[in-house]
Amino acid sequence: ASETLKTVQERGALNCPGHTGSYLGFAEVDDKGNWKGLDVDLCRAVATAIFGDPSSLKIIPLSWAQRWPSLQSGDVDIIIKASGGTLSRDTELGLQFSSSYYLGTTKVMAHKELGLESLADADGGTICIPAGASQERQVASYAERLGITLETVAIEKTEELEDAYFSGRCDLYAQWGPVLAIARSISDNPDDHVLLPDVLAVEPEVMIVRQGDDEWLDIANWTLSVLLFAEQEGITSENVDEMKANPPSNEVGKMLGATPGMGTPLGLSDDWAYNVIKKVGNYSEIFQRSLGQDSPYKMPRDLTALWNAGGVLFPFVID
Amino acid sequence: MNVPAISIRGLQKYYGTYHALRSIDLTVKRGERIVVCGPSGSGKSTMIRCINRLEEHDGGTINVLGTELDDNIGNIDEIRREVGMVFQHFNLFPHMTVLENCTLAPMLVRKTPLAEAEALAMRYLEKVRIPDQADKYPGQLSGGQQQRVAIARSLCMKPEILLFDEPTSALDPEMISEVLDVMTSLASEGMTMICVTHEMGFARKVADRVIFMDRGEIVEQGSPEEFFTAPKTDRGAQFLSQVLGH
Amino acid sequence: MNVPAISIRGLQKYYGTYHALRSIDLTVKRGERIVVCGPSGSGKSTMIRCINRLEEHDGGTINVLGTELDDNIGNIDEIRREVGMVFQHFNLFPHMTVLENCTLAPMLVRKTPLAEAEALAMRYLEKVRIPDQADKYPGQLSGGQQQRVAIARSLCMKPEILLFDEPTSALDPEMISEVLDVMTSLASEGMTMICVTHEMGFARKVADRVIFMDRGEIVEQGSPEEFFTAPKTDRGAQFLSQVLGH
Amino acid sequence: MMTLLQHQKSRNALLQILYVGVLLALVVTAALTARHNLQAQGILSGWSFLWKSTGWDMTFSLLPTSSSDPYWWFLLMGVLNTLFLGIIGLAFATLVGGLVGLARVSENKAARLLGTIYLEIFRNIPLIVQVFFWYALANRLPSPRQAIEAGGALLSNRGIYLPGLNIAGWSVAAGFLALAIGSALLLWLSLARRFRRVAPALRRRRASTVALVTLGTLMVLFFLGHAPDSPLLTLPELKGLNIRGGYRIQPEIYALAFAIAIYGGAYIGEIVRGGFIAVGRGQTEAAKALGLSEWQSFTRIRLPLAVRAMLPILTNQYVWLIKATTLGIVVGFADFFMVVASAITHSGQTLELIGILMAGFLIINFSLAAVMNRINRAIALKGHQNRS
Amino acid sequence: MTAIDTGPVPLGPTQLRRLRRDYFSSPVSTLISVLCFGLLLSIGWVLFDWGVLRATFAAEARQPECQAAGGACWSVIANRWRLIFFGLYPYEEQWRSALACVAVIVTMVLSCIPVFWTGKRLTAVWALGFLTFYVLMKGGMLGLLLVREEQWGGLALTLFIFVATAIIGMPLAIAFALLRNSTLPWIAKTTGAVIDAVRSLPLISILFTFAIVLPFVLPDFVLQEKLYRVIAGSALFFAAYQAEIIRGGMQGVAKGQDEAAMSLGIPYRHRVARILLPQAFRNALPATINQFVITFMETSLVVIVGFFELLSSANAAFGTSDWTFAFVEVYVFVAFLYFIFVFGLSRYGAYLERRMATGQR
Ligand SMILES: Nc1ncnc2c1ncn2[C@@H]1O[C@H](COP(=O)(O)OP(=O)(O)OP(=O)(O)O)[C@@H](O)[C@H]1O
Ligand SMILES: Nc1ncnc2c1ncn2[C@@H]1O[C@H](COP(=O)(O)OP(=O)(O)OP(=O)(O)O)[C@@H](O)[C@H]1O
Ligand SMILES: [Mg+2]
Ligand SMILES: [Mg+2]
Repeated sequence: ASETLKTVQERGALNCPGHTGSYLGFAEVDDKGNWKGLDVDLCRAVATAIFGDPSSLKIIPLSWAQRWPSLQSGDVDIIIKASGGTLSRDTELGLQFSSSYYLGTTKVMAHKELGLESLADADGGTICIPAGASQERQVASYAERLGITLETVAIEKTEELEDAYFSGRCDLYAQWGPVLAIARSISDNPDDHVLLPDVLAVEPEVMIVRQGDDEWLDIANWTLSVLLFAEQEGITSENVDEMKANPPSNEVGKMLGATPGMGTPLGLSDDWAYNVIKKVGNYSEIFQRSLGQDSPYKMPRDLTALWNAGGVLFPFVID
Repeated sequence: MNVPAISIRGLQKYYGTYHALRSIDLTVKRGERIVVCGPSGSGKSTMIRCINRLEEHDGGTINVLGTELDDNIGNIDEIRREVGMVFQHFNLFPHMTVLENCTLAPMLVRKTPLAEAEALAMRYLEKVRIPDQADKYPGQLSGGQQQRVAIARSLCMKPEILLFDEPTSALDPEMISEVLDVMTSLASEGMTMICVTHEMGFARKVADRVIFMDRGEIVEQGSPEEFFTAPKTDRGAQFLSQVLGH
Repeated sequence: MNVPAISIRGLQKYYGTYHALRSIDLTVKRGERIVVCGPSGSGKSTMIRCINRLEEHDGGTINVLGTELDDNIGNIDEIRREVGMVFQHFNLFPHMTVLENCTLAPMLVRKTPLAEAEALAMRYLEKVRIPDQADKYPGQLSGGQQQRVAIARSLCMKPEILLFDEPTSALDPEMISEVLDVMTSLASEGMTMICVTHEMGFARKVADRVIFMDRGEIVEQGSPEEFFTAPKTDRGAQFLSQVLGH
Repeated sequence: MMTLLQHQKSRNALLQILYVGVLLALVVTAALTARHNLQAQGILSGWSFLWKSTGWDMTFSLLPTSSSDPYWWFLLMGVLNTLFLGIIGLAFATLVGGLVGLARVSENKAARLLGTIYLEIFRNIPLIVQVFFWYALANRLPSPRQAIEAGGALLSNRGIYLPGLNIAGWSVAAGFLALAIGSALLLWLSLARRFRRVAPALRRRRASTVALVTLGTLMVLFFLGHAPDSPLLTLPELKGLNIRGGYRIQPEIYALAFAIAIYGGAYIGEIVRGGFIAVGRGQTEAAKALGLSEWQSFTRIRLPLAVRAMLPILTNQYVWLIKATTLGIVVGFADFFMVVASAITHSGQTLELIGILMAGFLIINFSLAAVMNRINRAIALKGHQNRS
Repeated sequence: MTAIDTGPVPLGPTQLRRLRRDYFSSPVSTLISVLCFGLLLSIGWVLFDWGVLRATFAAEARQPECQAAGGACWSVIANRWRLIFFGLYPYEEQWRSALACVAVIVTMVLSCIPVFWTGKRLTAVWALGFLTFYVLMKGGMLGLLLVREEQWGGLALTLFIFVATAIIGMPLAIAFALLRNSTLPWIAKTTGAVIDAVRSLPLISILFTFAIVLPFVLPDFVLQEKLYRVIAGSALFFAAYQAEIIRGGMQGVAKGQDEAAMSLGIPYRHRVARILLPQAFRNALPATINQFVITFMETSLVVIVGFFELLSSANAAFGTSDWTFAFVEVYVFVAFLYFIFVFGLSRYGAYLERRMATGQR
């Protein structure tokens, strides 16, 4: 069984990263001081899988620079913080990734008045990038490829960073796609900013755990799979009881714990997936309330849709 | 009870390379009252500070009330309890009232209950004739009163031996006599006393023996009459002529 | 040259509501040597500090060497150049050598060239008998030496008038005589001097006139013989008995 | 054993051994645990990462950097940046502090009031809040296209652009060196004890010689470093997206330096005030009595004495201000701390990098304190100062 | 001109004369006065105009209304003040957080009153205040809902970090000071080296180390909660500075005091507790208050290691789509909060200093 799972169960709560301040759409705090957002809901899903209760979750506010040390030192059990899988993180930092729960591209936004067509026109411009994130490396290598020089302003806190861009400190703002889109959508005047066509990198966002605890990674992977599978099969938090009572297929029945076998191999209870869907919702529900139509940001699913809706996400097979 | 109160043999003391005490020998019987005098820097203070080990000695032995002063920490605590000391600059605790100054040590060291300690303190404050100042702070007293509190504070520990290091030299002339009076009455009660002082009147009146020190050595000792009328050494005679001439 | 050195009329001085000087009238002729005495707090310091306007006066007129002291800054600077002052606590500049202390003002104020200023300084240092200390810092000198430097420093400005405010009261007894000697020799050279001091021997020897102040007023003045032998007022007699009895 | 404990000398020895031993044991246990934990997680430890290229770029550095440079170079540049910002911050904080302190001891009540208000506001708000605030303000200057122009300098949200000389980097560096040597020489000439006895006219002549030689050297250097057929002076002007030419100070730097100067200035102001109060009234009166003017008594007596009284406390304050540069991380100025923090996220070598960080600050601050103490000793008053 | 004739006793300097002396004694002085007042008035006016005259206070107002008015948008505070004060604390339980803050403030005020200035009483007041705070915040007993530390935030967390730092740091500081003053050379030197090293490191780096590095180097069972680790780091930093302040105070205690106590046979621990420390603290009081002031302000640095204290909650307060534009108002508000606390403390310190200065005369 998993060491981490044991620690988590002993502690009675899952330690998951939050944000210092907010990361719009992924981790923010509402008027009543509750965390919300895509990453936070995924944390809730994992916590529910383990404890059957989304409140058995400790959100630990973390800055970007602290993600890896905090995971390595055991301060948090899993990183779900808009972080991509990269070679060096895998090999040098001793981390392990789940499959991707979001496919983001690193893009660049520019002030419209500059009249830029693409990043190649921006030689000599100033670009705002998040410090300590993978964009730092992506911008450096993309600019080298284009043969242009960019002056960088790297700031750790997203609020400060976006303020720097919108106030005109930078001409350009390189950021992970969704954040960029959100930033633009809530800016004073979204039409004053254009997204350049350049794609600096494609970054699959993943859940990250420490190396050497495969069972723990399994739990993360299967939680994600269940969320996607539920979406694919049309199971929502509304109709999950009904589905459990009359499962339309064997797979659904097994997943919701109507037929046993879903929990034990993972060290969880058999109805864990049911709990997750019941209490957190399926992937689509999570997405819509955090980023999509039910949120202020109204982002489309794009690549982050299921395979059968033109996207790249898919569940593993539950057999 | 025939152990001497203090017996010092071949006492040596160095400050760095400076040889402050050179082979001091001294025996003080119980109840004896000794006055130590000598020019400035002759080692008077150093000697009596060695007796309750405010200074560590570098050679020889010091035996107080039958206990030898050595590196054994238990011994030191024991001896300090039995040896009181009154300083030139009083060293009262400025953040405590007179009464608290007097009750502190009995309560902490002898575990005397508060009521008893206060009664005791008042008795000794009466003896030094300032019971009415008990609730004041040292800063509110005159120098003479402060020194009398210091004496009372020492007495509250009921020491066997009382050491005085120039107890009157920081006082204004009027106040000196107040303090000397108190000391004289203590002496008459048979307490063992070693007193560094240049008050020759006091020495004549109460001392059983006068010790004259110079350059870290005991140059001369004898009864006050002997010493004051016919000093045996030139050094002593010279010193006397200065002190009395002053 | 028949303008008096100093002429004070109806001088008033307040500290807040405290009336420190009450209608002082005083005329000092050139070359006159005046000793001011009186009990503590009687306004002696205040008076001489008004003369070179270290204190502003609140009423009356002060006329120094024919120039009136008023709010005119030019006047003040002019007068300060001609009036030297020696303080009780010396007030030497601790970050400068003795020589620099002495050359500073001549060079800055009188624009004397360095070499000349130094020669002058050495002359006065010789006069106060410490030419060998010229390169030391004030902190390295004894009190008496420091006070002599302070005198030399004032002299280097070649002032017409020299004010002394208890120049010896911060000194040890041996050093007092050193400084008094120097002052006596200055007096014999005919400098106009006002000296606050309780050194009656000095007053008898050099003063042309003794002024006795009490509670902000000049109570009595006269020649030293008169004042010391037969004071005209009770207050003066009482003061003298205290000072001389001490 | 009991007797050994009762014995003073042996007890003392034992206590000391115990104390130092426990401390050492703590350190060793920590090191061992760390090694065990790291190995268990398969994290590579060691110093080899220092020679790997970083893959990211520094936002600001005094010497050129690129994403292919190794970590050690970045760390070194981080230290340089910290020193650079530190020196600027200290200099301005001292200037501001001097003004505030003088205002607070001034005879003029209006100045005192202004000084007090300044002090109470800026001393009582955390530095980090002030940094956030000034940076936000700096970002709200107009964009390069609408830059405010003031005497050839341009003010925009990209920074302050000053007219610059069109010369090669090495000659600028050499020029700074020459300037530094020249001013150090001038300072020495005017302060050193050994020149005190030299006549002022001669001193002035020497000083002007030094100044002329320095200026001459500068000219020659600039001439040598200047590309033959380009204009000597470049004015900043808008080209493309940005302003080109001239010298530029980035908002991150000046916002931070400004915050440090303002905040540090409040504290230094109090030190300065304390220094002037410590100068006995007697010294000032003596200066007056000798006929020195206000200005002379200020420059020759009060200031030198006040500086001596301030210096030891000032040393502490300087060390503290150098440490304040670590707030660079909140506005993205690549100071030592931020470089280390970024390096930690990118390389994962947490322990090693934290070790480097601590060693770096120990060295910087101990050297600073040593220099200040040296100066303090050099100007300390001689002899006993038992009278004021 | 000064020759006000010597009639009957003239009055002291009149109002007019004082005014002239204070503000217009010379042309330069007049210029300075005019400049200073001009500066004060113009800055004051700009702030007043922005913060009051053209400001929006209505809670319903959002960005368009605020921008139309052109001044400060205090609506953000009206909407988000609970987040700023209480951070992530459960909404229904926030009264507890408020009460806890009050408890701490009362504790601080009480300990400023001289009646409480004995070791025992101070310890009692602080222990009681801290306990009240802790029980209220954490709950899980007395019928209060359990609220874990990671949900604490805002002003309450800032106060908690501050008070905990002081409570842990003070004994540590005393220990450091005593050890550094020890007559045993090795103990004194080692402690000295530790203190000097800590003092020359930036607080951020110490917090960073305690937050991130400590879990690597400590066995699993100690200091699980990051909050307590960070408090430990901040306490260590506080202790290093405070130790030097206390040591300075000790140097002001005459050597004779210790000797007198020794000659009475009073053992070491009592000599320290009853004779040395009370006097040392009295000497060091102004500097100690100053250190408290600085420590309170420096709690804001924990934002860098990811805590939801006052400054972080302020960031979160404008970190939502409605309010991203209104960060200046939020910062001004937070700065004002800090200012109130710190100004109060530092005024009190100045008062103490004056009081002691007159006491010495
Ligand atoms: N802590 C010390 N370090 C070095 N030398 C010391 C120390 N204490 C005392 N001495 C020296 O030891 C000598 C004897 O000192 P001590 O105080 O015993 O003299 P004393 O006879 O009491 O003189 P006084 O009458 O002035 O008090 C003096 O020369 C003194 O300078
Ligand atoms: N700056 C001041 N503020 C208020 N009162 C003052 C001030 N300076 C002096 N005084 C008061 O003015 C009175 C005269 O003081 P002054 O110093 O002139 O006395 P003095 O005759 O020189 O006495 P002493 O012999 O003690 O030096 C004293 O009562 C003193 O308390
Ligand atoms: Mg002695
Ligand atoms: Mg006087």
